[in-house]
Amino acid sequence: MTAISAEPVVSTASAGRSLWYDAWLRFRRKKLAMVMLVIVVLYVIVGIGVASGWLAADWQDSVGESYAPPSWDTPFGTDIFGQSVFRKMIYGTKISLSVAFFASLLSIGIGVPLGAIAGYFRGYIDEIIVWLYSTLSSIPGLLLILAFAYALKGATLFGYKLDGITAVYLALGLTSWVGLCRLIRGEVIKHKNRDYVTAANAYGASKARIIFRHVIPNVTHLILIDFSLRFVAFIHAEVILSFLGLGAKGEPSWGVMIDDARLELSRGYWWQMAAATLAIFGISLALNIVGDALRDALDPKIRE
Amino acid sequence: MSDTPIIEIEDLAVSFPVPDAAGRGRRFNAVQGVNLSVYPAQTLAVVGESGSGKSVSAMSVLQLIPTPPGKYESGKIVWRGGVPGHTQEGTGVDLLTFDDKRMRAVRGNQIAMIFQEPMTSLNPVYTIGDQITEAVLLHQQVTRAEANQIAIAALSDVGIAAPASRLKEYPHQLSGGMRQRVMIAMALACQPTLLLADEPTTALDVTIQAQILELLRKLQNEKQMAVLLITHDLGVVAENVDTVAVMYAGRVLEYASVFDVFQNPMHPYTRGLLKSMPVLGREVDRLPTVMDGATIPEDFPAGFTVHPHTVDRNPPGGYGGPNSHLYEVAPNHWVLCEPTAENKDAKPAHPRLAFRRDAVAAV
Amino acid sequence: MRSRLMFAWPIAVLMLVSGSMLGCSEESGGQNGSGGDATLTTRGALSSKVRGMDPMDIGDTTSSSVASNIFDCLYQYHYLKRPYELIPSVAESMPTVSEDGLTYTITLRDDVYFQDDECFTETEGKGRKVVANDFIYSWKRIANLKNVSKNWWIFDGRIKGFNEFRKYTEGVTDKKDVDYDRPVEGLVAVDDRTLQITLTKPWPQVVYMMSHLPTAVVPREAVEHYGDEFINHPVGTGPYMLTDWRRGSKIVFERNPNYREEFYPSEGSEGDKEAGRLDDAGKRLPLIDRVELLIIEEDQPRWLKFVQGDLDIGGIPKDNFDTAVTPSRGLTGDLREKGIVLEIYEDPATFWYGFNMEEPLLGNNLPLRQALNLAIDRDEYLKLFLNDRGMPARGVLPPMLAGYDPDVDSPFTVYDPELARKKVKEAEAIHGGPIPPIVLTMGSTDSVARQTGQWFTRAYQQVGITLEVDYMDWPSAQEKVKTKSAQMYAMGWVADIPDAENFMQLFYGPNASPGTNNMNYQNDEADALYEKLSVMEESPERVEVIRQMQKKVIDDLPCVFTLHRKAYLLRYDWLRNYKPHVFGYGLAKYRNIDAELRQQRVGR
Amino acid sequence: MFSYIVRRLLYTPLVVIGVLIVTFMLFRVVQGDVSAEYAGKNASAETIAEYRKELGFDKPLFINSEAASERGVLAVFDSQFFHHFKNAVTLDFGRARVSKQKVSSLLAEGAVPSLTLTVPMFLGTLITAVTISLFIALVRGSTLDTSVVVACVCGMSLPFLALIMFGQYFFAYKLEWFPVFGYEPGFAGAKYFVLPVLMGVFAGLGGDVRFYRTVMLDEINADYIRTAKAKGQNTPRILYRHLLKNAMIPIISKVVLAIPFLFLGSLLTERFFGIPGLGYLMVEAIGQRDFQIINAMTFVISVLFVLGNLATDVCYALVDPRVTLN
Repeated sequence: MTAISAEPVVSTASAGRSLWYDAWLRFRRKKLAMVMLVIVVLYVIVGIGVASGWLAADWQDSVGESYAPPSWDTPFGTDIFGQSVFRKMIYGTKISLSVAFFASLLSIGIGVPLGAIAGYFRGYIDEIIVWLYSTLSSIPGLLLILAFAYALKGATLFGYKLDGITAVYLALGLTSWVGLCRLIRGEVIKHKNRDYVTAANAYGASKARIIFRHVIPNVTHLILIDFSLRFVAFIHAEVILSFLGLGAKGEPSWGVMIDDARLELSRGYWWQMAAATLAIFGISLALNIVGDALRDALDPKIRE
Repeated sequence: MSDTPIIEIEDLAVSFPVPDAAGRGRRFNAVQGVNLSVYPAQTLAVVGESGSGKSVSAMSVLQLIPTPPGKYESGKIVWRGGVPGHTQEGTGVDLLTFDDKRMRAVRGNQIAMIFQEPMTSLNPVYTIGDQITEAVLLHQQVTRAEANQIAIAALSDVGIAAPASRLKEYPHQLSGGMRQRVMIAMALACQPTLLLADEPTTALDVTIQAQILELLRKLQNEKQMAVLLITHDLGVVAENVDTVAVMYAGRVLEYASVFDVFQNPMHPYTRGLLKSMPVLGREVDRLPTVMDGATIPEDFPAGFTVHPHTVDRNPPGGYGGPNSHLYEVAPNHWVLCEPTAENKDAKPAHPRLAFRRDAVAAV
Repeated sequence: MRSRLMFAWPIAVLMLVSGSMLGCSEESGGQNGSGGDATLTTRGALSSKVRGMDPMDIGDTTSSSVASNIFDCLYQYHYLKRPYELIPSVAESMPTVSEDGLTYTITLRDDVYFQDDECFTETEGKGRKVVANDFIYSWKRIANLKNVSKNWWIFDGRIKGFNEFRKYTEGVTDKKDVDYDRPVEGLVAVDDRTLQITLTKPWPQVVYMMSHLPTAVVPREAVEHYGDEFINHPVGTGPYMLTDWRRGSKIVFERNPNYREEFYPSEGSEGDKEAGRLDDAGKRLPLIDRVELLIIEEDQPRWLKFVQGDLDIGGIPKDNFDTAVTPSRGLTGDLREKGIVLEIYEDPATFWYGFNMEEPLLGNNLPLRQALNLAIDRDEYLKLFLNDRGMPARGVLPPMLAGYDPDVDSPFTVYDPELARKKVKEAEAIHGGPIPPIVLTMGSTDSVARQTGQWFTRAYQQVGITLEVDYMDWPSAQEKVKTKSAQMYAMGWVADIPDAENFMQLFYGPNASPGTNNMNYQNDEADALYEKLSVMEESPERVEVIRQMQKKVIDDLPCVFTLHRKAYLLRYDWLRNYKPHVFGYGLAKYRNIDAELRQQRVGR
Repeated sequence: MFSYIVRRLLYTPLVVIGVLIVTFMLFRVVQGDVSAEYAGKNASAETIAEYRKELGFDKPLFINSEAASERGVLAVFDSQFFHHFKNAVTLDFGRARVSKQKVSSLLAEGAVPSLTLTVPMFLGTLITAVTISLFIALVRGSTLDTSVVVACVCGMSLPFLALIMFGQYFFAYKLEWFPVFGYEPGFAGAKYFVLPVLMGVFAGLGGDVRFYRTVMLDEINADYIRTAKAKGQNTPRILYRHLLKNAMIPIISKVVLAIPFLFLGSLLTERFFGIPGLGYLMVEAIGQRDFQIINAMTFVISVLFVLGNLATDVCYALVDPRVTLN
């Protein structure tokens, strides 16, 4: 054989950096994305702070006149009851983030296993799962969410009565797993024929083990990217659902603030609209940019 | 045969942005101080590992480096093959100064290029007939039917059976070897003066590889075409080419005739590279690596010093040190090195070597 | 007699009504037609969609006022006279009532024709004359169970033999097979022009009901010709005909050329002459040729359209109130300069948060109910949610109804958090422990509902009562109230006849849910008083009985009375003959337009 | 190809049946008997019973075994599910709860204004976004590229509701460039659509440009583009002839799948600008819990979507020779 490669046999002594560490290094190089990541983390901290009662627990207190304009003390003015719009904006982080978080979690929890199972086993199981998601994806998302939200509202789950916002978590989660499922299924079909799967099969790993220990870790980056972008969609969905009267009740969320502000705007009380829009804008922008950077860092296909 | 090179690359440097760890933009020279020349009907092999700058050098000839992000930092690419409507054959012009319009007159016409990946380099949504005639119609005043005839001829030249019926097929309907032949046919359809062949055989199996190379050789002989062959396959180099340029980390390390390079390698990297070649019939515990063989020859010409090989692709001051240049350290043998203190007057030399193997000379 | 049990809760009502009820029949303005054409057009806006124009099906104010351009009842309200007075419409004169108050004899006008329509095949599309049987037919449609009309409550148990007719229709399989010629003892057409109604017991308010739009006359030919699509092809006897109806967008009416001879009133009440409202006295109605109504549900575009001069009349959305009205309740300068006039008038409406009296926690605990009343600062409520467009309600009856008493003796319908806290202590003693959270059912999920819920929660928090608000859509809330499963809920009532009985029946024991007595209030003495007043003719004695009954209710406090509403309405000065009217529909025929002034003001 | 279409056509009913099962579960089973709601506030028991009969809630959910024993085997299908099925297939969705209008004619009436709004909105967004992203693909990596991406993300991050309210107030009222509100069918009404369409295009641009930019970048970095360039082909023709045809595949799938949703109209825009379309109808139906309308809309759009899917696959085959339809 004459073909001898000039690709040198260089002893690569450098320690194998993990894929994730590599991705992190690539991600870290993007200054803008890092700033945005910090913003996302800040939102999360604020959300956790609110949920645990450290932040904005006093949002119900009146701090001034009804509809006082923004001032030094009340950066975004006050609402109809003289409550600080700024505090409401902070408090709203909790609802919006938890809606997005739990709905994402639910959609991952359904979409990933179903997609993996369909892609791995193929055959009848695949046919059924594909039929299921073809069906669900043909129903307009908003209508499906609404129908679910109506149907779930007031229902009892594990002895816990579902209120409006929980119904929204569930409705969003139960309807949005389709895209992820399709994505994972496609990836798993690709991975199924890779050597490492054959190898795992050869040493007698169980199917469940192959799917969850071997295949899924190899598609985790896709799940993460999907998660970051889906999150934004959920935050915006909360606004529309609030407009349609399906949002949070009794506590402020950004969607509820915008819906309230709808009636205040023409009166010149713009601050509640501004505060909620700003809050949504901030997290959407940050997540979109972080999501893009994640994709660049994690998905070798798009990487240049 | 002409004694002026048809193309000369002089001191070419091309840079790309690389964000460093701090995230700041920094430019990195993918090639630097590259000097090469090719004579008509000659085959120059550029060898080196991936990322050594072979493809960047070749693509620069046709200004195919996307700018941005890439940027031509310095250098000239002197072309003497003539430019339609601009210069006569024999007059040297710098291709890097060409605007897109003038460049298009050269691309695919005087200079054609074959790319490495036949799978992806053909447009999947057009038939191969469409794609070959596209090149013909762009550069020749012919009718579509004539272009079709030219395409058929080109296909049959590259050894494709029933070329007329193949014209209507889509790339995905062909095998890898066939696709590479189509690429070559496309490149040759306009009878270029210079063919840039970027690893034309890498993706193919050995027998096809041999056929293709033989085909190229044959066409070259018939049409007096110069070939710049990019490869990392030393076997191909040993059997098919006239002159060899070894590249590493964006620089040309050694330039000489194929026989000089194989019999008397001078640069430590070239030596290491050749020693890591397995030899038929000799048993070894393990193959030596480039580093194992990268020694400085004891008889390195007096008056010059050469730096030992480093695996650091981006050493401070550039590969081989800031003062390294190509010097003609022995007759018709250029090496990237520095003159010693007592040889201060030595001038870096542009490599020019009109050497051709016997088989070629015999034509 | 019942009125419209109004919407989920007060604010929604206010917004809807200020836009819709006024919106349609009253929101009108003028615009000269294109070029030198003398067509007078008025433009108004509706704040909710018109559901359908079949009187039988109409149950909401918007549809009623729109349909009233097309349909006529036997009687109508005098446009200008106050207090409100009924005058004949399709009837020739007021009815003759028998001694026992049971038999009403009504003579019809001889010159009332249906509008021309292709359904009149025998006359080649020419409208035919209205006869007494047409009314009987129209009312039987309501009684026909297969038509599932919302308006059966008007006649339920009132007219001899009518319930039997309804019973008969229940057995018919297909609604097309119902025999409308089947006789009903209490409904007799003596001849073409004489209608005789026999009641089961005296019911003086029946005349008001005969001005209520669902009792309007419809031609049998049209109903049979169009079938279910009659709602989209209304054929009546009114001043206007429907020429274009784009659902969710626009409704256009044009003058009915065959409208009977009717003239603009030549006498009115005090101030009408000065205000120019008698300038058109004696002119043939209608005065305007064309009525255009835009349907604009969102506040912002409706307000912007009005301010631009594209609408002649517009309600003030709550949140544009500051822009439009100065704190002294006058119009802001720049609006006045545009020729905009502010009309303020009282509305016979009361709003409350009802308690389900059958629910033990609230029903058995008077001090708790008193505390819940005392904790509410009605002035603040009015200020925050209605821009002070109303007055605190301290009792059942709204202004304008006989029996209304501004100084009603009700010590617990005032704001007194101190006393409320004391009453909570008493309530806890009765309950035998801390008061558990009270659940308020809100029949809306929109922003104002949320804010109201929040406001109530805060108010009760101050006196030590926990309130949980359960928001839902209006139909669900209705369902909860009707099945007696709502503990506390928002409700309102707007009179559509000027009689107090209309309100008092809400507190009559036998009317308990699913009837109109949604509080399931039960007090034998009050029931006895109601039975007495409901058959009495109007008189000072009757007013006394009404007051006694109201006193019973106020003492028992089956709800938190919140407010009586005032309507604020804006119009341009080129709209003439405008006079607020809270009961009447079909008032467009009285309006006029000063086209020149309009041209001058907005150049259109 | 023909057999492929036939096969896909055969799969279509399966999905439609799936949709019917889902809508049945949501609107009949989970939602339960809505007769009392339909009958209205002062309804007597017999009125509710009448509604129950009319709406079919008096029948068993799936199998009417009782009727089967009385009226023969075929009566087994006299159940809620099979009526739901039959009504959907015959497009007989009954009458709306509140307005008593025929649902099918409400849908037909609403489709025209909705499409008048959404089709220009969609085409405007598509053409603008594809043009911008083609251009961006040429200057990829430059500052301009980065700023366009940032602008897109900013655009995507704005809540649409806020955008509409601002646009209406500022452009229509303050500047008086457009009418505030209104609708006329035909060309006479064109002026009413300009602002809502522009707002929709503006709102949709961010996401679309980002999507198409990725598509274009994927393609412009492809080797065949380099080949075309090496042949001496000029840039416009490389973009048009080579890049766009390859990029058509993801574009088509996005476009064809978006078309069914054009019928859904635009919930917020229609309401604010007074366009009597299906989006408006939806918002109202949701507010009034008019399940007849919601159910019909869901079904019709789902079927259109399924057909759209089929159309996408056929389009793929037309554009991409690699797709072998078998």
